[in-house]
Amino acid sequence: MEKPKVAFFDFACCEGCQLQVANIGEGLLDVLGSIDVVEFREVMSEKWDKELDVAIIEGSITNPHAVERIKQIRERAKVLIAYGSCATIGGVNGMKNNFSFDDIRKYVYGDSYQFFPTEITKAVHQAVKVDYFVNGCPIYIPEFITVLKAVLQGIPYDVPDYPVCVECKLNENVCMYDREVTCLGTVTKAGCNSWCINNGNICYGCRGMVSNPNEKGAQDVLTKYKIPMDLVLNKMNMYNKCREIF
Amino acid sequence: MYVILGKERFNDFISRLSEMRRLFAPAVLKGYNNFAFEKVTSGKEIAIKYIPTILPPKKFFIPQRETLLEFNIAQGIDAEAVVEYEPMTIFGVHTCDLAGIQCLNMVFSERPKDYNYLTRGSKIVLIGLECNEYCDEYASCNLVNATFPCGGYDLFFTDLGDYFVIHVNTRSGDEIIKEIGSFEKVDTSHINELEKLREKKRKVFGNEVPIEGKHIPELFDRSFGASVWKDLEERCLACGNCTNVCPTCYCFDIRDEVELNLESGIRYRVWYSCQLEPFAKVAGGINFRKERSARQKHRYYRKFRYPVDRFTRFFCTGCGRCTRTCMAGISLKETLNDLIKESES
Amino acid sequence: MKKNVNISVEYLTRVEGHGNIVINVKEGKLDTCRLDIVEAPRFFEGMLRGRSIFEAQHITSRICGICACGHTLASIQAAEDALGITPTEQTIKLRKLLLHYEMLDSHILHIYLLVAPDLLGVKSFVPLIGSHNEVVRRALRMKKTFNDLCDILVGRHVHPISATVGGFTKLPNPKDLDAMLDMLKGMRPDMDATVELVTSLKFPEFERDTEYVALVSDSSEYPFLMGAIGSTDGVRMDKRDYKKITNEFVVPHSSAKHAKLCRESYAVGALARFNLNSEKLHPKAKEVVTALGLKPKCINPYLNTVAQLVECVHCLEDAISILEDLKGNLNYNEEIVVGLNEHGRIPVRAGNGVGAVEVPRGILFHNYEIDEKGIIRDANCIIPTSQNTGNIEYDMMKLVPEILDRTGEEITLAIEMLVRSYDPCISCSTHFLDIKFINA
Amino acid sequence: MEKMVIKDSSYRIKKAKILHTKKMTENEKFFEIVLKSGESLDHEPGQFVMISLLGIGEIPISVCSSPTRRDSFDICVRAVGKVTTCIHKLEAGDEVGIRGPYGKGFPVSILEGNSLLIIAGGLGIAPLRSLINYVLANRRDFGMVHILLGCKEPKELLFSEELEQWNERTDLYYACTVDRAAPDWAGNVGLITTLIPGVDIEPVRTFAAVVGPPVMYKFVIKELLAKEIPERQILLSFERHMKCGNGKCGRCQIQSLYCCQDGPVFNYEQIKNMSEAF
Ligand SMILES: Cc1cc2nc3c(=O)[nH]c(=O)nc-3n(C[C@H](O)[C@H](O)[C@H](O)COP(=O)(O)OP(=O)(O)OC[C@H]3O[C@@H](n4cnc5c(N)ncnc54)[C@H](O)[C@@H]3O)c2cc1C
Ligand code: SF4
Ligand code: SF4
Ligand code: SF4
Repeated sequence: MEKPKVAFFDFACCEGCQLQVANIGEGLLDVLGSIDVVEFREVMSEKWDKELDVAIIEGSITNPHAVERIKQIRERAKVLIAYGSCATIGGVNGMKNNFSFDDIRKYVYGDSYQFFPTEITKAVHQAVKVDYFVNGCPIYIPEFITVLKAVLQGIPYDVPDYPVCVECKLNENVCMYDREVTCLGTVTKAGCNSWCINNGNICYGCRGMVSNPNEKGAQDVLTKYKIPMDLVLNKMNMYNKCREIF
Repeated sequence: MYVILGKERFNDFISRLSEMRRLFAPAVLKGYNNFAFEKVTSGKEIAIKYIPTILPPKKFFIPQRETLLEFNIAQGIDAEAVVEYEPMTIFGVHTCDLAGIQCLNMVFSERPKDYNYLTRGSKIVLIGLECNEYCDEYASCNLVNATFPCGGYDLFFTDLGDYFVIHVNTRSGDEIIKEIGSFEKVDTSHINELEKLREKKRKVFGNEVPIEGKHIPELFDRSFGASVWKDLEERCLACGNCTNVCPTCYCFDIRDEVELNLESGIRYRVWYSCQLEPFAKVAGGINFRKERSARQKHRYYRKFRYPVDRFTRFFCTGCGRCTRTCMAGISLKETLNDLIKESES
Repeated sequence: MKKNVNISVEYLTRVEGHGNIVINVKEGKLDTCRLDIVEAPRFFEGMLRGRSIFEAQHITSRICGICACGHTLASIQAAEDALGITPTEQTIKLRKLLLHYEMLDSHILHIYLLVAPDLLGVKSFVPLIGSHNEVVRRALRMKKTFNDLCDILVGRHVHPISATVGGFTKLPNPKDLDAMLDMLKGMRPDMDATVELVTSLKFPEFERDTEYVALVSDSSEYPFLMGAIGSTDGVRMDKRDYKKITNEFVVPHSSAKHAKLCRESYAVGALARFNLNSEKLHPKAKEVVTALGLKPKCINPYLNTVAQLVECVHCLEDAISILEDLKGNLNYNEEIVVGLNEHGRIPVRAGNGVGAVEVPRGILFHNYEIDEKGIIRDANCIIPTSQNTGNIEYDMMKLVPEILDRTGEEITLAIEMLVRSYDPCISCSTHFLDIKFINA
Repeated sequence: MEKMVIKDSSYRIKKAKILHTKKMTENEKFFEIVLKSGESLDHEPGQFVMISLLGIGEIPISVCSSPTRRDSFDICVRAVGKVTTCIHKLEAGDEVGIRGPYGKGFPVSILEGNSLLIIAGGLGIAPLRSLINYVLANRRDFGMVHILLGCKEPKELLFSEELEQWNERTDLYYACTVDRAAPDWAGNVGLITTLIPGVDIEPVRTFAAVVGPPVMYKFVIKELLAKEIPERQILLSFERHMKCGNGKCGRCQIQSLYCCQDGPVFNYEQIKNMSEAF
């Protein structure tokens, strides 16, 4: 069997997810044993403009140029993977959608703001069809490899549609609510092995909300723990702002 | 048979015990009044007074991720069913958790038997520890008759101040006593002390919910349509915490994983919960328990009604973990109280 | 010879982020020479407004995945400065350790995966898997180890978890400390081999005198985390005056804002730190300096990579000493829970704070103004690469005429290598640099 | 950690080989399978097996051939997701893993001496084909046999050649209906429930065997009760999410019952009060 041709592309993002791929370490060589990476700008000078078996996309779609580019990539690629929060749910770039675009452009670039076209931040699937999602900010390497294997096997990968709490409990963490701080684990999709809570921090919701969150219930919990709502709604926006687009 | 262990010998006992097999016990580490069974090698690491750990000892009997098959599909298919296990001792198991393990034993020895569970379980030595007082207001062990020891252990420790009185229940318990040898014989005064403690407990551990255990099945028979469940729909976040921490919940998912060569791999099972959205979904998108209320109801019926027919006991051990862990504040005692109220009105 | 050269490198590779190089030589005269940043703007400072200061670090870490720990530390420093918090000594040690890990991780990535292919005459590390398998394996092994060290210390390298305002939400347990020490000590042979490799590589010869800027301090320590701003032209000022040094201005030939201090441009990064603080390097790093014949003030920008190697040796050894010092002495009561500080356990006040931290690519500034509720009113982040852009262009202007006799391809490679030697992190810099699209 | 092979593990799979495949419709494919050990599957009509594609997953599939054929067995798979789509890629000669048979099927020994009313909706014909072929192979042991078949469109009809044979037989009553007709469709149009009133049966001596999509049951049961078939003689097979087949994993529970062990075939009396069943 010929090795599938794989290319990595990035849009508006911090490139941390690419770095996560590089962080696989020597295991990367095993990965490279089963795929043929034809383009990966961050670490390679080679380019490829032909058909692709797999396109791996990082970053959100934030300007007209990006919309065109992602469409072209989609046309060339048999399978398209969105990886990282920016690509899968809009991620932190979505916070921009909180503001009027002129206002935010002026704030950052002053008088020359008109040089910086921007439009509403979108996740990749809000611009083109996506076949696989690897959520997370950054991606969780074991999940990325699982997805890669699913791609090679030609089978779908379902992002867990249950909250981070599940994994958090299995890791026997003391719940953040017991420590009297808010945690978004209750409404955020699992799959990261409750990474942040394992390290003593709260869940920031980087993997996006579960498909059927009990938002009212979650708000009641905040009231129960006397946590100011505005703080938390704001925090919800850190990653989930693009949810409102469609 | 009973023996005595002086408190001054406790640390020595634990060190010796940890040399025999890997030893797990409720550890002091976690903070915020949370405990966990962890690997220990000295008595100092153990919390003798603790409230139920975040996860019950079921985690040793059904690991969260457990290999069932190892396979290779390079040429045709080649698969072998395996069990991974580890001989160990668990010290400090409360009566509620011993009851939980008894429940699991029943489930997994029912035909078709689950040899993964049974093999692993047969390598685990269980040392119980009596609760002299109520853990906290969430416990309801008396309601389900789990306050006093009733088998399910090799040794059972009761803390009587300066010493532990130890009930030796099995031959492997006896072997430990013989091997470590720091024990003394009991005399009647010790047994009297033990009786006094139990007598006191009988007074303190009352009926946590105003219903007698034997009437609970009827209560549930009347309550399938109760509005109590509707209320839970609003509150439950479907996070699955209540089932993951429950000593008698054992539902699982089975998954396959291959190596990058796509040839060798394993089939494994992981804990899963009836509270999670995809649990009962089938092809065509139908979800047989779509509403959170239906799932919560299922959880309660699986504790208090269904197992009564199959195993003649409740699958709730009164440990209170589900209530303690629920950030939405869904409380088992409260739910039972509400059901009683509703069925009386 | 009157020559026309028209170079346009679209999407410069093996750098973090999207940049274009445009060079236009008309009849032997340099007409255009630019490094353009075409990464889509992400408006981080804009998005920070209205958010809690306790979130700043998590958000700004997402400016750049490569220097996520650096951004985190600069952000925390600025936030603590604004809130009036003094971190404990233990916290400072752990932060220094973290910065060392990131320095090692980033420098190794740059030396092996981004620069080495050029010097070995290939397009990327992929062909090296066949030709130099041992080297690639070593690179990935080192990268992975430094990454794993970050994982142990703060949960992960990309967007660290447990380092927060006020301290750490999780402290490494004794087993972790031992494991980290073992891992670091285990890296020594690989580090020696790296030194050997770099010694064997031939770097292009090119020099241009410029001003170098980095943190300086009076302590005997090679400053990464704390200090004042210093320059090789003799400037020394408080970090709060950072705006004076970065001095952004608009240059006529490009719409990109540049930074300058005493001259038309300045450089930051490993070479700048070396030029200012070389006498404070660890003895083992000094040995490497001697072996490589590196001397301050070194003005060959291509040797920034060599300075990175020297820093690697320094950081590895210093990290080992920090850990040996911490072993057995960690106070676990310092573990904190912060969240959004929803219950006000950390006292909040209005204020303005600056963080200045040496990250792999040079000095990084974060500056926040917060109100009495701890809500960010104003934010500013100045990234090393944007400080370097002007300097890179001046380098190119000097370099191009010197190598005009070469083929277009060779010139392009020389220029690309020049830009790459600065290890530019374009994803970082875009949120304040101007952008211009070139129709080449 | 120590490891041991468990010979009698309930998760052990038997190797099996695909002898023959046939694409039946757009979404359904037929497979004839033989166990490599040479032993017979030895199932009851209505039972199912767990089919494994190692590395992909394991799913429950009804056996659709009669147990009277002992050297091989048939399954019919609708492609709906991960495993089923991959099964469709298999051809004769490929290997699969088999566990089972599992569950309680149609109690053929009890059915003997009675008439049968067999009602299949869509893919429900799969387990019922096993029963029908069993009955036809032992035709003398049964009373009247009615087969009612329904599906959405004619092109979705499964086992069409066999259907034609059944239609031509004089020893059974066969009727078929579709929800939406195609231009060349000459048969009935309408829901399957419309066929029931027309059948002529003696209720006390008749067992009904019903398999179809979940929506179908409520309406069919109503018709059958209207025909005065005793509750205990209405047999229904249920589909639930299943993982282990051993009555442990909890996925297939219908209240206190485990679909994989206590079912999938239940009589109506057993489950009529179980709201989760419908
Ligand atoms: C007793 C029984 C007999 C069956 N007989 C047949 C048959 O003869 N022919 C046939 O084509 N199908 C049959 N099915 C249905 C078949 O098992 C499911 O279609 C199959 O499991 C879907 O697997 P998948 O991997 O292709 O789908 P997935 O990609 O896993 O998921 C698609 C959908 O199917 C659901 N699903 C996944 N696994 C199961 C499962 N184990 N059980 C039920 N639903 C599941 C998922 O929740 C999802 O909604 C039977 C089911 C049962 C319970
Ligand atoms: S800490 Fe967060 S993720 Fe963990 S159980 Fe609590 S709410 Fe859920
Ligand atoms: S815990 Fe939450 S914020 Fe952290 S990685 Fe997981 S989903 Fe993202
Ligand atoms: S722990 Fe509480 S919120 Fe979570 S599933 Fe259980 S009842 Fe619902």
